[in-house]
Amino acid sequence: MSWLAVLVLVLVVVQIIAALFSVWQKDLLLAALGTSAISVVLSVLFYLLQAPDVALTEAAIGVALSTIIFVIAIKKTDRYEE
Amino acid sequence: MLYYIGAISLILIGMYAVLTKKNLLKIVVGLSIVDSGVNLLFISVGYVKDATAPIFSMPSLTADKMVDPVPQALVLTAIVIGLATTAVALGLVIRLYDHHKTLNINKIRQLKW
Amino acid sequence: MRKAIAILLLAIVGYYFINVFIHMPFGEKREGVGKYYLENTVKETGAANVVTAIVVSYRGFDTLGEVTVLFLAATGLGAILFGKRGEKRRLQGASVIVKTTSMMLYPMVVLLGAYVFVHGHLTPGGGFQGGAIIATGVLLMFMSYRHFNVSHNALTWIESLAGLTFATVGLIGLALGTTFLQNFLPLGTPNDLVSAGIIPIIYIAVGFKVGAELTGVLDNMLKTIR
Amino acid sequence: MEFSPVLYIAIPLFAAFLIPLLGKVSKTLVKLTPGIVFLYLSYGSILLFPKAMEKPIVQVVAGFKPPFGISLYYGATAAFLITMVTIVGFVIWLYSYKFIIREPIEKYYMLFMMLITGSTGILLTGDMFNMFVFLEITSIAAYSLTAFLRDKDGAEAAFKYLLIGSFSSTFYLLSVMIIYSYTGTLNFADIAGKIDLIPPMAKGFVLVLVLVGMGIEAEMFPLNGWAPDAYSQAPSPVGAVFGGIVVKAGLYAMIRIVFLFFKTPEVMQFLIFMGILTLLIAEMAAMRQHQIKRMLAFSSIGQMGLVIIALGIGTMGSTSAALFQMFNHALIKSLLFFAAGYLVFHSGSKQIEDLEGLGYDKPVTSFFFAVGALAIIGLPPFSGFWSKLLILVSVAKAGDIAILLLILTGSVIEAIYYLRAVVKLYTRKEVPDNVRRTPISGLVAMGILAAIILYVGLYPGVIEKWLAPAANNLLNAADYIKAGLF
Amino acid sequence: MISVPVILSVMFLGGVLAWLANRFVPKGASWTAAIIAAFAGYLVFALPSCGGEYTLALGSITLVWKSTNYSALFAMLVAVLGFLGILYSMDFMAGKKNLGYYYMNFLFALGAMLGIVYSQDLVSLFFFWEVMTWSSFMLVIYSGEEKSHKAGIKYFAYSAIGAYLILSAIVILYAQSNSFLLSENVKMFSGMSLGTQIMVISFLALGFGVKSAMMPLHVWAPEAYKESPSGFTAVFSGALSKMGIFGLGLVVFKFAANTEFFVYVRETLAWLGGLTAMLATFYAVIQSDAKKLLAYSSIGQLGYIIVGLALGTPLGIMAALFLTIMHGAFKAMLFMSAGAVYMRTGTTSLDDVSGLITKMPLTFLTALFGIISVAGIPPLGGFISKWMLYQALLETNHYFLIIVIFIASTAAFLYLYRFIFSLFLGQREKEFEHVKEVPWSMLVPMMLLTLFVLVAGVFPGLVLDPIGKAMGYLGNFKASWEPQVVFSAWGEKINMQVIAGTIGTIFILGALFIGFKNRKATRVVSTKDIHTAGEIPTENENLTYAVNFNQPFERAIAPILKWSVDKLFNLLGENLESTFEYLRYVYTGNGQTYAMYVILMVVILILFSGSIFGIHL
Repeated sequence: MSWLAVLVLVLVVVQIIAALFSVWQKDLLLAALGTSAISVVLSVLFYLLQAPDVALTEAAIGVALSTIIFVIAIKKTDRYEE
Repeated sequence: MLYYIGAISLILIGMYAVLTKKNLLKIVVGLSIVDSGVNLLFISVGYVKDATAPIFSMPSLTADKMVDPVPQALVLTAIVIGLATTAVALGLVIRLYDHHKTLNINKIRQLKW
Repeated sequence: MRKAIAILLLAIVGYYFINVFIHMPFGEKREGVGKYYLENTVKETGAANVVTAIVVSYRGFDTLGEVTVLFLAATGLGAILFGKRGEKRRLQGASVIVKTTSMMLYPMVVLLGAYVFVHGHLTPGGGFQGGAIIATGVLLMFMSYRHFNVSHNALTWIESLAGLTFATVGLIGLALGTTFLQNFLPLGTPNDLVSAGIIPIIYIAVGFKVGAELTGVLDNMLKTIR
Repeated sequence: MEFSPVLYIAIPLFAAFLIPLLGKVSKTLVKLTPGIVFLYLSYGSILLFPKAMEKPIVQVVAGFKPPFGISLYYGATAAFLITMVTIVGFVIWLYSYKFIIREPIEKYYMLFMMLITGSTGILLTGDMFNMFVFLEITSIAAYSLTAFLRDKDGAEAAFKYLLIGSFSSTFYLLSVMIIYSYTGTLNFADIAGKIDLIPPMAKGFVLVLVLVGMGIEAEMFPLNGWAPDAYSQAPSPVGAVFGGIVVKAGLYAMIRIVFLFFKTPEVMQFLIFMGILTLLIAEMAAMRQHQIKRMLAFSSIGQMGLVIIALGIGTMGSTSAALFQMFNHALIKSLLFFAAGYLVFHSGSKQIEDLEGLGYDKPVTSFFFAVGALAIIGLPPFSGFWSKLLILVSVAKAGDIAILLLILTGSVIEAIYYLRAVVKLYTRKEVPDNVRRTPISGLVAMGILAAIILYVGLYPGVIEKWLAPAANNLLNAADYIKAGLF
Repeated sequence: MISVPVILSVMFLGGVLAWLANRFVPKGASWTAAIIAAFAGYLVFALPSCGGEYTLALGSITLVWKSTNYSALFAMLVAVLGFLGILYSMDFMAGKKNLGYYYMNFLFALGAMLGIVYSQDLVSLFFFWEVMTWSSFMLVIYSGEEKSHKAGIKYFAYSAIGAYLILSAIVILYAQSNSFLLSENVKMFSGMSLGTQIMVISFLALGFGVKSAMMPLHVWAPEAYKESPSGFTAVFSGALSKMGIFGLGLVVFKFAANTEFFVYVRETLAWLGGLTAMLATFYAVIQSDAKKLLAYSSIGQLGYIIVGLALGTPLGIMAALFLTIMHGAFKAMLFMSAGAVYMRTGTTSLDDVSGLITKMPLTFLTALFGIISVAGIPPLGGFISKWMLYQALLETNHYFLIIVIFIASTAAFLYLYRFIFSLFLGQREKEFEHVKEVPWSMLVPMMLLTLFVLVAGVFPGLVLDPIGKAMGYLGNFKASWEPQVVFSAWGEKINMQVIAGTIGTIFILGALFIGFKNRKATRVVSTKDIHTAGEIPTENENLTYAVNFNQPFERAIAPILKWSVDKLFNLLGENLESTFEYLRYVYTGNGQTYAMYVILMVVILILFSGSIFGIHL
């Protein structure tokens, strides 16, 4: 197993953990940050998959914008899940 | 292979959130996780082992050593569309919160039968 | 109960899902349009970045749709949140350090965004990424300054004009007797800034448009009263 | 510049981009723009329609030959449905002219124009991923329009629609992905030729994904939970847009894919089964509705069930009957939504109960509602009769008397609940003096629809002669492949 | 050149014209309608009985309209009754709201009926069938009251079921023969498979049976008849329900006659008709509303007609068609007289009205002739048809049916007597002292029909002539008759004029006798001033003798009345609706549940893809 495969394994696991975290987290702000984490990892994975264009887009849109609109929406509503 | 499993797990986790979480924002979070999963899956479908990114930035690069560019182009579009959906969904969530003062989907059931 | 059913159903879906993908070849070369693009992009479009060429040229129509989707999101959000705007924001103004830094960063971020979409046909990135970067820059200002406002008039003009540019470039192709969105400019030498025919024009339009639209989305959501 | 099919997509889009600028000049200009667009598109239809009936027009975008570039396939079916969309769209615009009085008016028309772009895009495109893009355009415009009134229920309906719609697009995207990974192409015609490259298991999975994903758009039971809410809570013209345009586009997409890639007897059988289920359950649910627009929504679902049955039979006769029914349903359901919109507006209540006496207070609007009701039940002098008759004939020809009887059961239920509403309308009751009048533009819109319905009812030949090429185009996959790849 | 489309367009355009006339001229609608009905009636009679053919190509479907001997018979009935009904309505409806609507639908209904009989292809048959249903439905709900709406929806629901059964039969036929033409289908029918034949015949028979109120599909009729305005009820019962008979005639003799199971079709229909006749009569006896009573009577009479048709012998068909015409006339008379009473007293309840004979003598005379004719007493028209019907039953050895019919005929006396007695005879209440005879425009149609019933009774040949031709269309039936004469089963000729003369003399003498004998022999007391021993009736208690008039009989038939078809259908309907109610709970209103359905659907399709799509995942 090459170091690349290990890296991918780690990234995938991190991604799944982040996903589970954002699904189960009661604090929505943290959940939104969880999706942001997913996007960061995703962006790296895209880079590893030789897709720099997509990685850049994911970084700009997934990490930054998407998270920010989530945060704004949370600000406008309730922060905590009942 | 690992990519596939990771992507599919993301899709399933996202769907699980959509199906069971009561909070509207959580549901939207679920939708965006599903989107991420689909995008990852699509890019990995286009991957070719030991190939480079499909950009002829150096003369040494040749066409037969590049990954499939089509999925990348499609995913670019898909990411933007996902963002648009998320934005509209969040707008609706804000509206719903405005009217119902709650985010619990079980309490937002005026229309039925 | 619902959770159990959901898990059960998703487990079944997941099982078959993986079953389908496990048989799918991973990392192998594929015959098809992808190969054609790799071999002919430089020749046909003059763009070094194949993905960009596909996005803007071969599948330019998708991009037009994509721009529309974003425009739609901005419009839809405007319609959904209409009448809920207010100037009273709960956001606290940031500290002086943050303010100064963002004031300095703002032009640079915008410039970076512009660079990204102007060089879309040469390097990774393009209209969308550039536009998103510009929007992030604007967001920075929103965060730092309580009373930072974007001119709606300007946003509308940029959005519309950029969109019209895209559509008009497409229609010019049609008017010249060829097809919609067909390239009608010389291709130039690959890897030059002024090359690849209409790709830079479209990407610049897209960049402006996406930047304006995302700013609009942010503005719409931020200015909404709770 | 010759009129090219791509203009069906580009012109509304252009208008959508232009409207905010026009809004700076004057509101009237904003309101007029869609009308001009539709008139221009109808002019285009007049030019292109006969040509497309003879031979499909395949228009390349960006000058690259299919399958490398995106191509538009303006065949007889697409021509038929697009003409329908232009007619319905024009009438909806006319109706909206005075009906939509809530700000932001220009946003309404922008969304409307983009929705038209999306639907014509779905009908025209010859590329699988491009269809996804247009599907998303249509859906997002539809979500926003559903919540356009910004009331409690509208937002709820829109959110449900969005939730289910996301599943639809996800499934569709997954199926595009699987197909691409095996065939390496996205062009419909190209895929259809290479469909055997996909191993059976993946093919089955794709089929399931497409049926479910597109079934959501085509309101197939049990995937249609979004529909009654969205139809009933959106502004009335938008209800007409859903019934007349969005669903038709979704159904076309599903049928095109199924007929091109998966046309096996088993799948057709499944379509018939789902159609019957959709029809009966929707009609039964409609019978018990208390809100008029919700009732119309369920009736719309039922009608789609009928169309799905007819498509599932898959003979030449049944397919043309299904197209005819789609055409009629688009017009008639729009008429009903228009009339119901003003009836609700006048009575100030969405309940059927509260419509009492409006037949005498607002005679013209009520009359149009009654005409629509009679037409959709399939009463002879109206166009609905012919399509229903043709469907029944094709069912009987296929030898399935049980299906015939089930369809007729649905029709009986439908007749009864529509009748109840109409009778309610004409129950004598003193209504408080109501100074509000149905505006002329609304009446003209309804009048145009009623006139077309009556005209087609009296001379079904007008439409009927175009049905055969359209059905042939839909059924004949080999021709599609040949024309699509030239 | 008179052809069918001319007549139809006169009717339909006339309807629109009447509606328009009402907008501009007060009373315009009624005059327009009367003139149009008269003109169309003239056209119907002027149309050659085999001709007026017109073909219209509509897309891939060809419509053919033509007058045949069979259709001419029914067309004449429709035209005459329609004209008289409109004439009657002129004053009956005067001063009511929405007269334009009334006359428009009236003329539409007439036009549709003519369309039905002239249609030579199944599509236009169905087309006009639906138009007829709708326009008559509009007239049933004319009053706009809750009750009439209930009755209307009931009528419509049954009609819709009937119409769709007819439609499915038409479609099944088309699938086999590739033609909508009646003649083509008849020609090819014997070559179709047994299943098709059975389906087509049963669907058509049921569909037409609904309109002719055959038991157990009659439930809509009493209320619909009661709620419609009397001027139209006359046409409704007299002509519109005959369209069912028209259709049944086609089914039995054009379609079923070419099949192997013809005899079963006939027997079934005959027994259904017989039961209809008997049960409807029983129900009629217990009614306390004049129009409902007449409605049940009408159902019963249609039962006789069905029996006659189903016998399939020349005599039987002749009886049936004769009764069709006669029933049209006398039931119209009865409904018109009931309407006249309603117009003057405001009610049709048998319990409330009494003793109108001196106030409305001509109306009484009409009613009297009507009931005599219904009862089948010579020398009026009803007698001839009953006579022939019994002959036909004897001829074909249907002895049990004879008993059933006989019971029905006898029981009919009970309600008929009640009808005339309660309304016209007996002692008059004070509140009806100022009742006047109805205006001439209502008397004229009644008198004309009375005259017709009398003439047809004395000279049956006048009516038998077109009937004989119609029978020629239905099949190769050679019917023989002579004017003024009926045959008995034993080959004897009975001269109607002799009978008429005899009975007429006896009648007049009897009337004179009673008149003289009872002169000033009665003492007038209030009918409501009845003191029973020990009990003081309350004011609201109606103790008129007309209440519970036929109570003993009612007790006798109580076991039969207990299980009413009406209740059964109502129960069924309610249960169905509550089932629907549960079904729609599928739409729970929770978006997540809908999403769950989506996933569930995916799972089901995946798991069963082997059996559904034949692809194993």
